[in-house]
Amino acid sequence: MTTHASMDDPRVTLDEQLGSFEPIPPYPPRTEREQEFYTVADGEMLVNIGPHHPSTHGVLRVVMKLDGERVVDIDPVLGYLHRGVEKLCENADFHHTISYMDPLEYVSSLFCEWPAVMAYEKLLDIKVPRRAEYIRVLTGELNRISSHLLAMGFHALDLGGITPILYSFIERDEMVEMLASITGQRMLFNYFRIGGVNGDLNHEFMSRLGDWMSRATAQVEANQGLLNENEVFVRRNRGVGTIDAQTALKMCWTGPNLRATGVPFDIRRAHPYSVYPELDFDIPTRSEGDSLARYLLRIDEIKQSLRIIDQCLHQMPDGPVMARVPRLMRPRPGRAFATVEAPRGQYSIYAVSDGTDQPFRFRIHDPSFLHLQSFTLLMPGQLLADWMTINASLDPIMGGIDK
Amino acid sequence: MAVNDAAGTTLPAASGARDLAEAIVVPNTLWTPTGQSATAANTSEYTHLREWAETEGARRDDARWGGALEVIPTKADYVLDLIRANSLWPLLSGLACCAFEMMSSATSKNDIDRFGMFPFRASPRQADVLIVAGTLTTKMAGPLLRLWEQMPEPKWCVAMGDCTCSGGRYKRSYSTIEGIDRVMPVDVYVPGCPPRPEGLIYGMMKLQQLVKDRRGHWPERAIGPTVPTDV
Amino acid sequence: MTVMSRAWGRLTLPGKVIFTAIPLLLAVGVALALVVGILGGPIVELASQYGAVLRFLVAATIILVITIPTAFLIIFMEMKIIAFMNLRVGPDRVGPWGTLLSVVHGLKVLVKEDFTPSGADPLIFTLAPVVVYGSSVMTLVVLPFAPGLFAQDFNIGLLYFFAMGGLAVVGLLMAGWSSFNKYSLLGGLRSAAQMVSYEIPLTLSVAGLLLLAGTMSVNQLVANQSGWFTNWYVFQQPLGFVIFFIAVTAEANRTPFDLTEADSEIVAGFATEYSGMRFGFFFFAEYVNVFIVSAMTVALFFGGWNAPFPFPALAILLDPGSLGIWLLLGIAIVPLVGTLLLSLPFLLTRSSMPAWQAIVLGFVLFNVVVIGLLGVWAFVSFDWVAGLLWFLAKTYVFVFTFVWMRATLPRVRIDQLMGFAWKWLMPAALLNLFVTAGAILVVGR
Amino acid sequence: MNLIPGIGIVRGMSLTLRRFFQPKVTIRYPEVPSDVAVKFRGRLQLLYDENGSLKCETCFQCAQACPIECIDMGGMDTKGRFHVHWGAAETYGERREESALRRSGRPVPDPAYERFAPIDIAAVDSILEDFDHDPAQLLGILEATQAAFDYLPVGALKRISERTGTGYAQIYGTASFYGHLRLGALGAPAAAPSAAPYLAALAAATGAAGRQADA
Repeated sequence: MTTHASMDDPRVTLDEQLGSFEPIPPYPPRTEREQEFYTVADGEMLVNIGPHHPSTHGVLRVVMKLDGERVVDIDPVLGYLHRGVEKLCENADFHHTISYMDPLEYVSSLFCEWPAVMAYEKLLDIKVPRRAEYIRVLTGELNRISSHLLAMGFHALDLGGITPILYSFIERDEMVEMLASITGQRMLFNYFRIGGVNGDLNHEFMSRLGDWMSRATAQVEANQGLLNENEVFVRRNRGVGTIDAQTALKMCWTGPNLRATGVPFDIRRAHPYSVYPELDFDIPTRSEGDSLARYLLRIDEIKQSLRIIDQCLHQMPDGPVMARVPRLMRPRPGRAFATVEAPRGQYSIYAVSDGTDQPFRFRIHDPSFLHLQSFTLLMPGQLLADWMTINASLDPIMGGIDK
Repeated sequence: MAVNDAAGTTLPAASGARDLAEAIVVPNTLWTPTGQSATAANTSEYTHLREWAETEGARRDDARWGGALEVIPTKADYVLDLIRANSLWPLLSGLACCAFEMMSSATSKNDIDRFGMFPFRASPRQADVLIVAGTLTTKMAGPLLRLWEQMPEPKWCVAMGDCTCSGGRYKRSYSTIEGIDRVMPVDVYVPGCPPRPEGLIYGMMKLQQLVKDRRGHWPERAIGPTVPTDV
Repeated sequence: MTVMSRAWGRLTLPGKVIFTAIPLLLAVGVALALVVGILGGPIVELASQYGAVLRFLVAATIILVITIPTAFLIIFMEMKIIAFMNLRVGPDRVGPWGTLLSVVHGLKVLVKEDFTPSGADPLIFTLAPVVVYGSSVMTLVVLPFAPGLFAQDFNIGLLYFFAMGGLAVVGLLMAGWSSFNKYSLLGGLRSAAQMVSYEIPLTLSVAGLLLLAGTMSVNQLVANQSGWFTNWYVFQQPLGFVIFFIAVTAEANRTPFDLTEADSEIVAGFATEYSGMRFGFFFFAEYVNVFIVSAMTVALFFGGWNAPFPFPALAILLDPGSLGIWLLLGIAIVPLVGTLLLSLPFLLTRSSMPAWQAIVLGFVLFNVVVIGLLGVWAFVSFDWVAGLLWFLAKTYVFVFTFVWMRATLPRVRIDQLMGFAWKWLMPAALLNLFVTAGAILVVGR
Repeated sequence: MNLIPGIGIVRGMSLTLRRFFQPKVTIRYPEVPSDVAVKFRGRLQLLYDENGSLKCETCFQCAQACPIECIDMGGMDTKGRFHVHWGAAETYGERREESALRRSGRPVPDPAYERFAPIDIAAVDSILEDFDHDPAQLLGILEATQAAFDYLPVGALKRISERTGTGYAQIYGTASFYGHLRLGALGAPAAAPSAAPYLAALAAATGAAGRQADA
């Protein structure tokens, strides 16, 4: 009997004569977990989903142990998008690192830049002008809406509905073009600067924003009519991937996914930063903790974000958008930790300075990574198709997970 | 596979791995091809499809011109190229950020369906174009190459974004590949970080022209994985 | 010999072709004449003896041929309708309004490389698309398109329809098993489970209708629904129609029951490993199936080729033969007068247009008018033309509905799919059957 | 969820039917110019003044400010004396293997490689020591190397790149820019390199348990 190692995956060997895949690795298993997972009982089979798969939201790979259609065990494999961002940032000076932040959570790029510049401002002890803070909040909330819209669209797409994603993308295209008129790019904005933002609001941005805001609420509501009450959609989401508040906290969940279990934890209120204390908005929560709650909570957050944008436009003071910052940045040796409420949860940066113009250590904390680790809790016992529901409702972005 | 040992050269002995100013060539003992027709077995004979096309084997190769249709004279080839150019189904494979702009090019605002490129096939067996959208890391290179090899001929590859064209902002990282043309042939490069959806549409229109003119990598494509010798 | 070869070499390519073709054609002609002379009599005799067989062969050929344009049309409809519902414009480059794009897709699939994966069972792998496509085409045999326009009228037509429709699952299972791919296997198993579950409510939903009609011949069922549209069975069997429609959606693997090729779950299901024309067969079979189930819904519940109201018996009163010499004069003069009349508006209003262009436009318009008039004449005089038009109109309304559902709905989960069939559809179908039987007992048929 | 089952589906379907008749949002791109924001920065451009001459003064500020150091530029200084260059050094150059494919873990057929001839590194090192490993004196280094080897071997260029921290592309560009530097030997082509030093070095590097050649 000849066995050939498959080309890119040493765990799967192709057994020619039996005509079936032999799941046991060719080498002795390295950990107990690996031994347990790759020992396949009668009637079970291993199915490899990803790294190229329509519903993995990027290049996530999961190996599932299936019994029929029911998932017995699941083994996520990460690292297919590991680009070495932390190491690159430690070799770039402080300004350069901001642009490396953008492609991490690439649908909500501003929220990756934000903690980085906040950390550097702490290191350098810079006070940001209030107008710049308001612009940051305004563009950030716009970016949050576009991110949530995409999350909901992909949720429907993973369940087989092809239209909601296209309606979401219409709104998202409006918003990224709006942001492009102020930042200069559609996705990877590179807009926040240490001590302010890159440019003031301009007429094109304001006209596009006013145009969109005048019909945003109605449009978002109308688009949700496609799914919110749809029996097929609701039945596929209700009670799927349910998690209680204690477990979610233990798994370090944050953001909408945690708030869907009933914990009203939001960095914007819990550890206020920027001008959020001056703004009036609610923290929506839901108590169910299932996929449907996570989906509906994002709609509520969109409504709150619209409120925040409205207030920002009304309360925005005049003034400069950049603080006076030294041309050559050499902060005192020290460490800084900054965190913001990103669309997917708590996004944090930990930066250590050794007195040079480059960060000595640069650490990225991504919320999706922590959400992803609870697959092994949520999945066993569910069906194969539930994986798409759970994955889409957790809404991971692989750029941030693999860094 | 043995490495040629040419005698008669006097060389200073390398004192250690660190001082080695030479390429390390490791004979392939890790992997043997499953079949004799696999890549490694026949690379020495022909290196490019144009040479292969002149052999007897190519005339039996019904994959190229669609079996029975090869008897139709050259005017039919023009029609076939028109057909292929107007029905380029991309593979639904997003790697990173550019994937969103790739999807954006298929959505309502910039509708790539107008050109007949809409059904983003999930299975490589039914796709014509591989749009590599996003940073290609070393870990993903193997699976992506495997996707490319699973696609049936005729097929084309579009490199979308700076990362896939040249490495872009991750060129200096330890874990990325500086341009996918190091691992697979590319027909159209679409620069930008990420390119606008209109940019991708423009690139796809250029690809249509390539298909109609029968340019691109099609006749010049190397058989099997291509490794440039001067990297 | 050398002289001949030199002369041959001097010939151009067309010359060579002609010199080869003429003797060949002569030989073939002589052979044909001989064959016809010897065998012609018996063949004609045989054909007249087995007229039904001949008719069936012709009809089957026509059906096999028309499936391809039907699939092309429905693919185009799907692309365009879904695009419009997504606020897109959809295909607009290839052909007018992109109408040729589906043809281009089909031909592209035809000239793609077509290979068998290394682990697959080549024989079953090759046969599976044929089985799937064949089962779709064979169900078309019992469909009545118009009065007198059907391939075969079985007295168990409906049973045959269900049997042949159920055959598709064999093909899907073959594809799933032989592909040597776990996604394919899952897709094949899903299709088996789905088809087997939905066969039962599907068959039970029409049982009440059969009790009412007392026949299983589809032709007879359609003929029973003539007259006003209140005679359609949908008004006597509304529950039966709903169950039939849902079950038939599942049978045709359409959204929201397209679990067998759920591309966000199991990449392309049973078709994952298929490329080229073998994939094209699956692709076509899906759309032919949409046409078939729409047509069957129309035939069973919406009066088939019957008009929604009794059509007033019109006939062309003018007998062309009675005109005599004026007929010839009319044929000569009417086009001239019509062209001039129809070009008059262009001549009068568009001063920038040259006269010849106006006249050409007028001639084109005249042709359009004449073709329209001929169509109306055919519609009125031949009841199969009217029946075919009514039938196709109703059918494409249902095709539109299927596409509309695909544009709107997400897909259900496999356990919900099975639970829905067994817990809801089957009891409802049984209820429908009992109520119908009771009503027949009380009221009479 | 509603009291009447199916009403949600009906509502969704009525929405799509309404959208079927609504005006479409598609911008037909090649015919209609797309909706690009004025400030959109899509492409790097060198600006020209009204007289048609290049505005760029080679001040390197853009190259220094480029966050990803993608601008690689060269030019003459203001006195017209020195050719100056700005570009990124290879940060992880020493960790890179030659082939991206091989790094991806995928075995590749060996004939695809073309080996460069091995050289005596000690000579290059002494030259570099003379010039203090200073990338600013690259031309002098290259000339001295050519004097030592009679031409510029690839291995020497790689060594210079490794030791001075200058990018290989830059060194190669400099070497190919000047006419008096040559990259190939003048005389007969060099003999085919031997495999033995590689294998010896490999065995030394990977140890006895490493990948062994079956030659």
